Amino acid sequence: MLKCTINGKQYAVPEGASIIEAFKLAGESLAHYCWHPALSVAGVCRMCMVSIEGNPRLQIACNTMVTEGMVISNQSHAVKDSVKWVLDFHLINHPLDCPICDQAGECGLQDQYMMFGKYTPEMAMPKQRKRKVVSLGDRVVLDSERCILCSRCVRFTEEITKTHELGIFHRGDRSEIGTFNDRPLNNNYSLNTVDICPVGALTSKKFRFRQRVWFLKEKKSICPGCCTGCNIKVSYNSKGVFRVKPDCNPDVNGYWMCDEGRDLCEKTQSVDRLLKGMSKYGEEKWQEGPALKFAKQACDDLSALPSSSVALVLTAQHTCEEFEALIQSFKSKFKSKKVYYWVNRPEDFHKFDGLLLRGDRNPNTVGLLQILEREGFKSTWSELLSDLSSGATQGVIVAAPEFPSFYPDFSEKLYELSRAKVLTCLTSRPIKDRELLPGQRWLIPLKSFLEKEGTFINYRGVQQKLGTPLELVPDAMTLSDFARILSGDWLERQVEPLGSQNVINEFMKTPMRGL
Amino acid sequence: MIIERDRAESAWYLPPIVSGLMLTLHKMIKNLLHRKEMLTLNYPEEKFEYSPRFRGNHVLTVKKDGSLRCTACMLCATACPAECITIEASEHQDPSVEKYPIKYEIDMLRCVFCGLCEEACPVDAIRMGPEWQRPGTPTDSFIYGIQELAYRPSLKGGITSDVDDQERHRYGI
Amino acid sequence: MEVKLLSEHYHHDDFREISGYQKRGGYEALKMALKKKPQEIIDEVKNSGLRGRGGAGFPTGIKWGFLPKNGEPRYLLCNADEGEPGTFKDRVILERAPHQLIEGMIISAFAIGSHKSYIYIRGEYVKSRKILEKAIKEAYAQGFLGENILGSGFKHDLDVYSGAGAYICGEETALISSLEGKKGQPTLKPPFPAIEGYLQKPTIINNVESLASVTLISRIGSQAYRKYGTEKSPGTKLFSVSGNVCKPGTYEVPLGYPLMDLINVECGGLRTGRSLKAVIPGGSSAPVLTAEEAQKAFLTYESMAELKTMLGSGAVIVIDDSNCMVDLLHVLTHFYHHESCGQCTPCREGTGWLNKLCGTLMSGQGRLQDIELMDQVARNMMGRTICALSDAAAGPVISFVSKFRSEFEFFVREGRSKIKGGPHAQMHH
Amino acid sequence: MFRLSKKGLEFVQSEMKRYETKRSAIIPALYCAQNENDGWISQDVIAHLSEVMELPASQIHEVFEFYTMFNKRPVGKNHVQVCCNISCAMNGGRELADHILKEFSVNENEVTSDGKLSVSRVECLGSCGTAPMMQVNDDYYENLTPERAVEILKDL
Repeated sequence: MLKCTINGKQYAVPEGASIIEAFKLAGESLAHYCWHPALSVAGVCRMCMVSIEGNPRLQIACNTMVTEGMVISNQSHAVKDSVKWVLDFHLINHPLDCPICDQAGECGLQDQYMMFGKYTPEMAMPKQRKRKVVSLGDRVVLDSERCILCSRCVRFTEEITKTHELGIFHRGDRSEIGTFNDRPLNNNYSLNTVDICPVGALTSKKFRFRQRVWFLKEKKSICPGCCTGCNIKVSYNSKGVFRVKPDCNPDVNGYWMCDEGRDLCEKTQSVDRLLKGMSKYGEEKWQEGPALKFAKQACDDLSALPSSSVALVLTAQHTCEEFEALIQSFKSKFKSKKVYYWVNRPEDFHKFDGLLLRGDRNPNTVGLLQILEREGFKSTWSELLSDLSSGATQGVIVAAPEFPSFYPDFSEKLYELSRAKVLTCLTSRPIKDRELLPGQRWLIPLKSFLEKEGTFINYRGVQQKLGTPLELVPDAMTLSDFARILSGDWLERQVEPLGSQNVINEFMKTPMRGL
Repeated sequence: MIIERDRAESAWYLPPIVSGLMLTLHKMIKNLLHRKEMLTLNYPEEKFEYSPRFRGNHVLTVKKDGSLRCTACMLCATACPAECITIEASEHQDPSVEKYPIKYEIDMLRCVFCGLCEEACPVDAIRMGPEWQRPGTPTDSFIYGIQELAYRPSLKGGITSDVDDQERHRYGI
Repeated sequence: MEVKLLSEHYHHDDFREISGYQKRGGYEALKMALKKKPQEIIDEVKNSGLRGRGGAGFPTGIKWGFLPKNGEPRYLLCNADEGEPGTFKDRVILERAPHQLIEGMIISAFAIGSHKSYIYIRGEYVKSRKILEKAIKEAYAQGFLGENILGSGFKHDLDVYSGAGAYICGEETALISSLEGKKGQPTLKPPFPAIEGYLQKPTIINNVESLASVTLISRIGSQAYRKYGTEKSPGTKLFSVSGNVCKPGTYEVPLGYPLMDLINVECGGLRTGRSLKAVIPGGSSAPVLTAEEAQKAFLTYESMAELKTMLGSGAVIVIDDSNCMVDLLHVLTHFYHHESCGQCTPCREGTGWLNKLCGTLMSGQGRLQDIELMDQVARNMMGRTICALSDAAAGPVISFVSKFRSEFEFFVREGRSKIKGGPHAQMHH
Repeated sequence: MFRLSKKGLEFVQSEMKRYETKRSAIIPALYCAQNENDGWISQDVIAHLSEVMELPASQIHEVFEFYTMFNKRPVGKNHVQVCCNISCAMNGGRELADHILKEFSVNENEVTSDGKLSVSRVECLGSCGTAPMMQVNDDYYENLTPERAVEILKDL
């Protein structure tokens, strides 16, 4: 450890740390744009100026290493003046179109201008005009005028994805970032460039103009898209979920996440969801009804069968707590050992894109396997199928995958399972009629990963909590809820549905005086 | 609140009543003699002209080409204490416009006419005009949309904003 | 008095061929050097006090000393990207005495233990490049390059790499970036090239004239070299004189020579009827000297530093009283705006801003506060960037504005040039 | 679609082996392609080079845009570059450029209708002692007067 003094206070920082890292560790604020902890040092924004005792020139903090006994300050007049001017240089060609810029509210230029700005603009000449609203592929939009050429995005495609799409073309104040010939930026990590852009130069096509960031709340969660389990921050408000950003976790995903993972969060919105319980007897039409009531009825139907003829099918897209609860309640209710693991494409499990995305598209394979092993369930899928054809298994409870898109043979398998007399399918997605054979069918809406608490265990065995739940589909339940119904406990609802937070005339609910 | 007066004082109510009636009589005679100076208006045929600074019904201004000035920055919605403004933004065909509202609604029954939206607007897109009357029966008819806010007949094709994008670009702002 | 040490034989046309070069003692220094220990050569260069001729004037021998003392592969690069306006001395060496440079490079490479070197030549010097390539071929044929040079066991390869038009590639780290096939953008220091340069290997970059001088020093010895010049600026140097003089050109004079003598004696003075107004003593990046200051100036690094300017690459630009200083400054701000690589914000935006400010002055629409603003902008560009281009752009602005303020103010007040008249809406580009 | 000639392809491949890194061959390859594509480089050229050299197109494009000697638009058979930097400016470089433009009635950076000539003003070409000067393709012409310059250009 090295001792150093930052703004008059003593700190100890690890050897090899740059001054900017020391400032971060010390919790001191320091203006910067181009420096990013996961990228190489570019040293081009010139904002992180500090004065070092014994050095007549101001130095940039990102490329200067801390040495023993160094006395560093960014509070001196010279530093503040220099930062003011450098910020002014940043702004002279910046279009100042904050009202229409999506970054407004979380913009590095806005924030730092409030902190260090010069407030007296002296640039009275026409600004450099550059290209606006350039589409870079399916996900990203570029506005060159807003760009401050910090080169973070360029370094990202060079160093992290190694796809080299982005570059800075031309020179001087004509410099512009872009792709060659406006080729699309369609790698699977392209939205990270939007995240690391300190200004509104790169914006997400999907999120663009949908919400102002100050109307959004943030919730931490875990991406359910694969067994890596990237930490995420979900931005939502009463109108729904709007975007997902990676949350830094050096042990799991660093600062990044893939675009596919971000898309998954869109699929939790109610349009894609099973909203109510559904039931069908034989060739009848589907009936819709409250999930709780239907779940209870489904449990009754299952209980009517011989207890050893009921099977439980699990997929690794639910939390450990849910598996635990459902297996316990299943065991005590049916005294059956028929618990099956619905695994999909195990041959892809070793696949890895070299950065984050893994072939096992289930977030909790490790967790499920641990529980199955502990409980000693070793039944195979073929046993289940033969039991179904022989009639040894007549009732099946399926905890269907939350994202059936990762199960290409989902309908096929479900069709096979629907050979059972009573099929209770716990699913967060609507099921098409043709996926099921006639019989006694129950569909119970399940909550998505955003709506429940619990633990995912990733491929390396790291246990991660899902965070506080939202409520998107009020009627949906978790597997644990279903387990309680199965064992005979009724549920009481606690969480207010998300939609109800935005009652327009809220004051109408309270009785008015005088009326 | 009840003000208690002593008996003697409260017994002398007759003279004020008489003086009150005298005033009425005085005004009646005066109005009959000078009908033009009469303050009473025959509403709704006659209407009172408020000062231009009066904060009445909202107006969305338009550009020279007649399209909406609003850039859907949502600052008005942010500033609004009554949360009565709903805006939905969208991508404009013209990259120099970039963002515009496809939906702009003000719930007039919630609005408290504080004028903060007008103050928050960076492009002079919303003003509070001198109009204030607006009768209606169901609640729905008090949610004004773009058509109502910018192009209602009384505005005669829209009010042009003071902030011109082309001028701004010319000066390099 | 011109002293022709380096340029002794430059007037012989066959000096650029290996036969003519060897006839006049060429490659003798190499033969001697290969018999010495590398450290002896480094010491010789250190003793000679040779200072880098590219512009910064950093002692060459000391620079070589920064290399790590292990056997790691290292590179020697010759900076022939002569782009500083006013400078054309390297072109003279490249075209008239390519072998002198090659010999100097082999000696230097031997001294620092490098087996591969490049001459990075600016793209516009097509003719120079052809001459140089021919010379290298000749040197290979004679066994001065390649495996086992002159039986000494020392192996060295030399190649030419052509730039493609970027002033900034004259900066060491930008030159390395350009040679690596990237944009010619300077990189952060530390790490310095001597530790991590071309392909992250230790690299030494020297100017053409510096390397040619190594040949000279190896031949005549450091003592003889030190006879010329001053204590802190020993030896002779090529000066490129241009602008309003009768005989512009490249002249070799010992350092310490008075600036006015160079102008009046060697260059034949100013044209008749003209008087001296200003001199830029070290290429366009050097702050300008007024006529009075020029009288006091000597051609040494220290004398120029005293006058708050620099000797730079030795490019003396003589300005007579027929020139409008606002106009000339606009030429320079345009140049730096054109050449800024665009990495660091203060330089990227600042050079553009200065050019715009100067442009408004030239169009006759300037305001008095714009003059002050130019000075302010320039001062805040100094020392804020990775490389020195920002300082180079700011230096002339500050000196022009402070020393010729009346001319700038006249332009603002009258909307026309004090010298040339007429509002020059578009005098440059 | 631009394709390098067989000779050009061989040259590019040999350049890729000549230097320590493949990337160093970008500048020589661009020069070669510019020669084969009538003196300028289009997006096609870069796309082709990117294929031939197996380098990301963005890297080649970055280099192409950075350096001034790669022409971004078509040039005439004789591409004239007139230095307008300080020493030349003091000796009539700018007037020389104006004169040439007027004489051949062509705008700056544009090509004459017969495709023979294009003129641009450039920064210092390192010939300050012999100002004013111009570069026609690869050759320097120094100590010019406007009349002499036009004469030279007409003789080409």
